This record gives sequence, C-alpha cells and structure tokens, in this order.
Amino acid sequence: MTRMIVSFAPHIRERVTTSRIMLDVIIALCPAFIAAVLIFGPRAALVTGVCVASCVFFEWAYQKLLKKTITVGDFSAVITGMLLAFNLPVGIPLWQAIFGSGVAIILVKQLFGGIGKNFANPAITARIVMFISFPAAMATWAPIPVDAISSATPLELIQRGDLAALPGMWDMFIGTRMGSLGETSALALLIGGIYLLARRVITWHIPVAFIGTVFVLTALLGIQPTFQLFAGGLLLGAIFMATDYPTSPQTRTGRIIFGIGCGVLTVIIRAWGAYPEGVSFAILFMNVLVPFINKLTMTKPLGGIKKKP
Amino acid sequence: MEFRTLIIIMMSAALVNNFVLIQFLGICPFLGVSKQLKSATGMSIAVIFVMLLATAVTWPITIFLLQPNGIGFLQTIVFVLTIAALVQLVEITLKRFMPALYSVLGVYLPLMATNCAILAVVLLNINNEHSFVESLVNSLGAGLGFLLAMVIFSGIQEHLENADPPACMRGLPIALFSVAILSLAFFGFTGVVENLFG
Amino acid sequence: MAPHRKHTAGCTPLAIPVPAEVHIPMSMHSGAPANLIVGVGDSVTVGQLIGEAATRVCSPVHASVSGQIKRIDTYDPLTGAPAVSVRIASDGEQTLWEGLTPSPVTNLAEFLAAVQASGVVGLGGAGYPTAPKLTLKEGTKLDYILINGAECEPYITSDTRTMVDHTADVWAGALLLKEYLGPKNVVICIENNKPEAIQKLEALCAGVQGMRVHVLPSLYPQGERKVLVYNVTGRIVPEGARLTDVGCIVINCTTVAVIAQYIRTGLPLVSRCVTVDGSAVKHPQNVIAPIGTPIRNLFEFCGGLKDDVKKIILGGPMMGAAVPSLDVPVVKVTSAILALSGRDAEAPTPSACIKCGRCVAQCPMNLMPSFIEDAFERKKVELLRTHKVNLCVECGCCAYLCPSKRPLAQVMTLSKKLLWGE
Amino acid sequence: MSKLSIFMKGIIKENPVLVFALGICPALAVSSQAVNAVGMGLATTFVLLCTNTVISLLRKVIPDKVRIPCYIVLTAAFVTITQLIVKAYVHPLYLALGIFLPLITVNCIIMARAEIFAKKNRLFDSVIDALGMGLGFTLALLAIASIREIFGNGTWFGIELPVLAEHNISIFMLAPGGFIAFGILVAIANKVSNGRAAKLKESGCARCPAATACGKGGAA
Repeated sequence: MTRMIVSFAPHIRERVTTSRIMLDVIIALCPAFIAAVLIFGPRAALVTGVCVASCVFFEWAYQKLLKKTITVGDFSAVITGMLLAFNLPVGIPLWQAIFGSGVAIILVKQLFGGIGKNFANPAITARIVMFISFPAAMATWAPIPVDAISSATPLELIQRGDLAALPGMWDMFIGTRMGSLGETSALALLIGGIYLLARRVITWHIPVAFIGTVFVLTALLGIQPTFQLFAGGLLLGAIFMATDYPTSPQTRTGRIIFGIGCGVLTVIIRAWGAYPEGVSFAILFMNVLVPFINKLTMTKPLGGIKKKP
Repeated sequence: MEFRTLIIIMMSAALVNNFVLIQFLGICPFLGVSKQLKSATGMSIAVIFVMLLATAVTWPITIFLLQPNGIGFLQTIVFVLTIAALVQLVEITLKRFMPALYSVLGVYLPLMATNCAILAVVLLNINNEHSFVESLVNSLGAGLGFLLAMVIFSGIQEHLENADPPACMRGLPIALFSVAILSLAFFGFTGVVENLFG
Repeated sequence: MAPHRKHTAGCTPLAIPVPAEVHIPMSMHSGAPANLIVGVGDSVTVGQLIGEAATRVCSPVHASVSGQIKRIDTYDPLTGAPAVSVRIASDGEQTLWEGLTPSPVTNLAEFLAAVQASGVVGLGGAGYPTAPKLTLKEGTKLDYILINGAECEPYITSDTRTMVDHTADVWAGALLLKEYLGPKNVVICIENNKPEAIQKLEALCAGVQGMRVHVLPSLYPQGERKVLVYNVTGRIVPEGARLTDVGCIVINCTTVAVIAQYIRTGLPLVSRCVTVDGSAVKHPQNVIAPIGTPIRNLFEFCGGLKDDVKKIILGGPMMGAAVPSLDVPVVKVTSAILALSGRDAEAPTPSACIKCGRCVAQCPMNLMPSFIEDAFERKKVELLRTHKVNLCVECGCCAYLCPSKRPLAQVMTLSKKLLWGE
Repeated sequence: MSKLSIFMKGIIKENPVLVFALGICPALAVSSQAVNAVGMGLATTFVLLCTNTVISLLRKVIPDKVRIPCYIVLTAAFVTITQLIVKAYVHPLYLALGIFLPLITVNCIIMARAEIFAKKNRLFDSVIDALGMGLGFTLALLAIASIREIFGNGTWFGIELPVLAEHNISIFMLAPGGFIAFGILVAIANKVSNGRAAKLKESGCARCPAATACGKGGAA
C-alpha cells in the first residue's frame, strides 16, 4: 500500500512562489533597462551586468562560506543588482559598482539573515554609501564629460537656479536627460509599474501616496510640480524601491503613511537640503521607521477587544 | 540673538550633527539600554533633564567663577563633580517629591554620572562660546537628538531580535551595523537646517 | 480566493452497497464521548441506540447497519487517541429498529428533546452537538437564525446536494426553528455558485414573512461562523463571546434537514452524503454512506484510486485532516473525502518569509500571521496575546496564499496552544 | 596570577574595548586617523597608570562608601594634567582630539579597572594591570583606526599606500564607517575567542562602575 503523506492543512497552495514574484519584478524592470541602454549606450548594459553578477556572486559566496542554504535561485539578488545599477551614473568605475553590490548584499541583507530579515533597502543603502564615499564619480552623469552645463541633472540645474538649461517636458518623459541609468525614462518606469500592479506584486498605496505627496508639496512650494515628478529618482524610488517587501509596512494604512513620509522627506531635502536628490535618504529614513509604523497600524482583529495593558 | 539662530542651533544639534550617530557621544548607554521602547524613552528623558540642568549650573560657574580668576583649566574637574552632585541631588528630590517621575527616570539617573554625552554637551557649550540661552537650546537639541536616535534604535533592536546574523555577529556587532545604517539615514539632513531656517 | 473545483455539484448522491463491517467511534462530536450500552455479540438493527449521551454537551450514537457487534476497540480510528469505538459486522438486511416512531413536536422542550435524540451534530465540520447549541439561556434576544448553505471549501458539494435534493426537509427544519426558537428572521445563506439551490429555496421563501435567501459572493471562507454573521448581519462577535450574545445562531443546512427528517420519520443520523473527489479518484461523485463505513469502500464505489495517489484527506483541502490509511471510517462530520495525487499532494518546502503582507491582507479575522509567526518563533507569549492569535479560526487562507509556502496555519494553531498552555 | 598574565590579559583575553565594549565613545570618535588613535591611547594609558597607582596606594585609606567620588576626582585631576601636557607639547594632537581628551574622565575603563583591580591589589600588580589595559585599549583603537584610514583614506599614519590611495572609500572616515569598522573588529574578537567574548560581555555589566547603582541589566 503506498505510504500516504500526512501533512497539516491546507493541502492545496496557490501557484505563486517567491521566485515567480521576483521574476515579475525583473520583467517590470526590463523596459527601464532597455531605455537605459538606448539613452546611455552599451556601457549601461555593462554596469548593470557587473552589478547583477557581483550581487549574485556575493550572495552565493556568503551562503557557501557560512554553509547556509543557497537562495540565489529566488532572483532577489538579481533584482538588488539591477536596482543598484539603475541608481548609478553610467560612467561609474566598475570597482565602485562591485563595492556597492558588496555593501548591498552582504552588509545590508545577508548579515541580518538573508531575504526578509533586513530592515533597510539594500539597493538604496548601497547607493547612499556610494554617494557619500565617491562624491565625484557619482556626480559625473555623462560618460565622456561634455561641457559642465549639459552634464548636470535637472535637479542640480534647479538647485543652481539656471532654469533655462532645463530639458523640455517631452525629454523628461521619454528620458533623454542626464541622470542615473534607470531613473531617466519615466515612460519605461510607468510601464513597469503598471505591469507590477496588474500582477498584484505591489499595491498602489506606496507609489500613489509617495508621488502624490511630492506633487502636492512641490505645488504648494511652487517649484514646478509636474517637472519634479519626472526629475530625479522619484518614479524609480516610488515604484520599485519603496515597495520592497521586507522594508515597507505590511498593512494598507501603514503603506500610505510610509508613502506620505517618503514624499515629505524627499521634498524637504530637494527644497532645502545640501544634496539635490532626496529620494534615497527619504526611503532609508522611512525604512528605519517601519517597525514603528507596523506597530502603529496593527490591523484591528474582527471582534478583538482593546484590553488596557 | 533672534529666534532664528536658536532654532538653527537646536535643529543642527538634534539632526545634522546628532550626538550619538554623527559625533559618537553617549554610545555606551545608547547600545545598552535601548532594548525596549519604555527603557529607551525613560533613559532619553533622563538625559534631556540632566543635560539642561547641568548646562544651567555649569555655564554660570565657568563664566563668573572660573574664567575671571584664570583657573579655567579646572573646568574638567568642576564639571564632572557638579554633574555627579547634580545627579545625586536630582535623584533624592525626585524620589521625595515626584515618585511617579522617579519610577520612570530614577533607574537611569546614576548612569548619567558616567555618561559621555552630558559632559560633552557642557564642554561644547563652553568651547563654542555660546551665550547662556544658546547653550541651553544646544543641550535641548542634543537631548532631543539623543531621544530621536534612542527611540528609532529601540524599534530596530526589536526588529533585530527576529534577524539571525552569523554566530560571531550576534549581539553587539549586528547592533553596530544597524547603527551604521541609521547614521547613514541622518546624513540626508545635511544642509536642510541652514537653508530652511537660515 | 481558493479555486472552487466543484466538479461533483451536478451528480445526485448514490447509496453505496452496505459495507461488510462498520467502525463507529463513540466520540464523533466535540464534547464528552457517549457511553456504550451494548456488548460484544449483541445484535443491533439500523437506528438502534448503541451509545447514550453522557453529559449535557454530548450526542447519542446509533447503529448504522443491522448485524452483530464484533469487537469493542479502545482507540479512536481517526486520531488513534485512546477512546471507545465499536465494530459491527453487518448482515446486509439493514432491518430498521422496530422502535423507530416519528415523534410529533408541539413545544420547544419536545423539539429540543427530539433534536438531542436524533443524534445530530454540527455537520458543517465543527461537530458541536446541536441540541445544547439551540437551548438558549433565559432572555437571550434571538434576532437571526442563519442557515449556513455557504459551503465555501473547494471540492465539497454534499450541502449543495442536500439543498437541491431535500429542499422540503431543509424548509421544514427552517420552519420548525422559526416556530420554536422565535427568531426575528431566518436567513438561508447560499453562495452564488449554487444557482439551482438558490432558485429552489427562493421559490419556497416567496411571501413568507421573516424568511429570506441571502445570496453571498462565493469567496472562501464565507461559511465560517463569525465571517457569515458579519457578512449577513454586519454584527461583530466580540472576543470571548458566543454568537448568541449578538443574537445570532448559525446552523448548517444539512443539520436542519436531518432534524426535519428525524421528526418526520423517526430515523436518527445513521448515514450521510459524502463528496468523493480529488485528482487521484477515477470517477468523482457524491455518495450516501452509513456512518462508520471505511473510506476504502467509498473509493472503490467511485472506481478506485489512481496508482499515483499520495494523500488522503478527510474533509476539505483547506481545513481537512490528512489520514494515513484507507481504513479510517466516515463519521458524522465527514462531508468529503479527497484523494490527491503526485504534485499537489507534496508538502512544499518553505523558504524564508519575505514579509510581502499577502497573509495580512487576506486574513478574514484581520490578524497579522507574519508577525504572529515571528513572535511564535521567539516564543513571545505577550506579543501573541496582543496580536490576538486566539481569534484565529484556522481557515488556512494565510498558508494557502504564502508565496514562500510557509506553514502559517500550523504556526497559528501551535501559537494558540502555546497561549492556552500559559 | 603571574605578572605576565595580568599584562597579557588586558591585551587579548579581556581587551576592554573589543571584549567588554567599554570606552566605545573615544574608540569610535578619534579613530579616523591612526596617529590620533595612538595619541588618544597613550593619553588614556597615562591617566589609567596614574589613577591605578594612586588608588592602589590609598586603597586602605579611601572609605568604601565614598570611593566613587574619590575615583572621579582623581581621574579628573590626572586628565587635566594630561590635557595641559598635550596642549603644551603635542598641540596638533590636542586640536585633533578636541573634547575627547577631557572626556577620558568619564571613560568607563578607568573606573572599571579602579573598581575591579586597583582597589584590591598591590601597587606593582596595579601598575602592570594599568599598562596591560592601556596597551589593549591603544591596540584596539589602532586596529579600528587603521581599518578606517587604510580603506577610507588610502594612507596609514599619513604614508600614502600604493594601490589604495586612488581607490579610497571615504565613508570609512565618517561616522557610519566607524561603526562598521568597530563592528567588524568585535565580530573578529568573538570569532577568535569563539563565543567566550560574548559571554564575558554579559558579565561585563558587573564590571561597569554604574552597575551597582544602576541595578538594571544591559548597561554595559
């Protein structure tokens, strides 16, 4: 008589798996990747390839060294690599990209126990580490430094105040402007975002709250609101970075608070901060507050009575 | 000195050069006591309380007592002793008059005597030649920065309990790496305070 | 959310041939087991009382075949726990017990006595004896009686068949409940994937004051007591309170039909309609089997099992229990038996939780399973209490949805035990 | 205990910074330059040496009830002396150390050694213990500083290193780098003593002078 499996209910499971979700995110990132290669040339593919390869290698090596189960198969390292590459200028020296991947995978993610256990977004933290460690390399946007004016990002131009040199709205939307690899083409990012929403990989709460707050606040402060949406890393940050599962709240209201917080901080740093781009600092600061947001927005169980502690 | 510069001093002490995360002051209690939110807030309120008191007492001593008669070098001894005496005094009065507050702060008051942050605030006030009001505001900012860092870090510490770092990294090392990431987040505030209020 | 896979909704239940031997446990309900009143060698007939109710929350047990008591076992055939169970060798005639007389009912006390005597329990799967459930404390204001025809578990269609084939009994039972318990209104709740049942019962309800059919969207776990009360009446059952405290009673439609049959014919609960389905069953269909029949007979009646069968489940795939062998008998609460083959029987290997929040969004009781799992791993009882894991109804939605295939339902049950253990 | 073991104890087995996590503030703050780190280490060793000698000499004289304030006064006095010496002779170090020189008075190591060792042992043992602990402290600081300077600045004690000079990662010079470098070293200390250091750290709480007053665990 065949031996029957006796396992705990439920005995049927949904087909979706972690690697399936991560694959969806990679597919959603492809339009931005294609746009990057078209706008910035083949070196964009080289930088992305190096980042992805080093992220996967670091994760594999770390888990091999510590004899943990190898989880490279869930593509999460690939996504961290792609997202990190999208945050870097195309002219970044490769050894710095590899160092950034090392920081993202080992320091921020694996040291805390692998996927799901980290509290900070690996790609964002690595970008900030590189932004502070290699200020010069992270600020040269064109591969061959063309004259200073045209090789500044829109946000830097706004900060310098010479609004004449700002690219037109169409350039901003398509992405033919200066900026890091993945953040320039708004069109590609929106396509990816719609795909993720359709596949229910992310919920609308964080992106809409984040972008909405930035739009409202910049409108109040009167610094070209529609322009600000497509400038800098806002779209890339709101759709792909802020919605990273382990580093964002799990409840609906929590996600809205998280989005609004990111928006407010982004505008504060963009309007008054020393650095032109505030999205990465805003997301990291909100990541650090996620344990509190989760505690504040605990769902109220059906029928649960609030006992005084 | 108008209101604007006071705000700048306070906000920059709290955010831009946060005492714990950027200037490395008061790390021992910061790592040790921030396991739960309650003890973290209790400790931070005690720190703010004693910082303000210490500044209020030590500033006049230096300006009117030490510097006029040229014994400024006694600064260190005088400050340490006043802080220790102050802590003892506050502990007794709190126990006597405000037992409720004592139950929250009392446990941490003796820790203040060996806390680098408090002595540092007082010394900085003198070195930067702040006026009396400016030094009070500066210590308030430093205390609030300490509170902010402590509260956020207590949230992370609770999150760290679910993380499983490698064997040799458990405890202090993983806490240190988390503080490193936390201080990265505070770098974003550089320049905000000056432009916002400047 | 969960797929319905109601393949057997169309086929009317067929009675299986009388089994050679039945194995009836004394405890087929939640509450104290019944006291055995027959010995080895006694000959019994169908419907004869073989186990009387020991305490208030208990239900009598009747012989489901006529024949001789072969052996008294000291283990529960489902769980293997120490309990009393009876093996009866059937003689095939199925002679009815001569004492079976329809018992007309005039008032509430007689009605409750009849319900207790019929040996009926919550047939939705809970198995709580119906008589004590219907005896209300003084002064409880009863607004609703919800007749639960939701049957949201995938595969199972036995309730649907009862509503379609025995509509008259369901209706008669509902009228009895309305008359004797006097609720403001009786609502028959059916999911919208059962059109035939809805159409039949709506025809009966037309024009009758205080009786209506409430069509619900077919979403798992629609049939869960608290969820059903919330969806139909909007009332929330507070923690630690019973449904009657919010003026509602939820009762399964098959239970209501059995009550009506007993009062009409006097035959207690001796057989039931069981859905036989699953990817390893050759001809899935509904069958009527005497209680205590080994499930081997049911599978053989449905054309036997495919050879790559890997898992046998008693009940639905979301909340049912996997059993190791085919000798396990059908009991009062078995609404379905499933045989799964190959891939969908394998328990998937879990990977690390990525905190995606799907389980938090899906939990019908608004709990946060991923946080509860973290707290359980660290054995933090205080945190489990704040997360109110005691409200978990173990519907299995969180584990079903988890992309990392983590055994969340199991962790919730273990957390509840850890909490009760404190 | 043999004289040598007292001395070696401070450096490896019970290194104040890496094992007991005492005196972390100066260890992180001053360790961006190797030169300053060594300077700070030597200054602290000098103060530790003086306090230990005086305390072990007066150990029978100081009444137990008032010992903590006495230690504070002694340490503060010696710190002021070192402060004046450093200001006079090694002015660049004085500027580099800034407020951390007077902060040595609040450095837990000095109080800890006084509380545990100096008040119970004879003069010669206390001196050796002070030297051991001081050296341990300096070596720990040097280790942190060299990690930070080599990676952060590509130099070591100011000497340009061949490859690293162009590829420096300047975050190590800043606050986050300090935490990471110190974290790595504590992890190595845990690894080398395979877990014993972690256990000692738990008991480290007993060595901290405030432990008696604090009464609440986890203050180390």
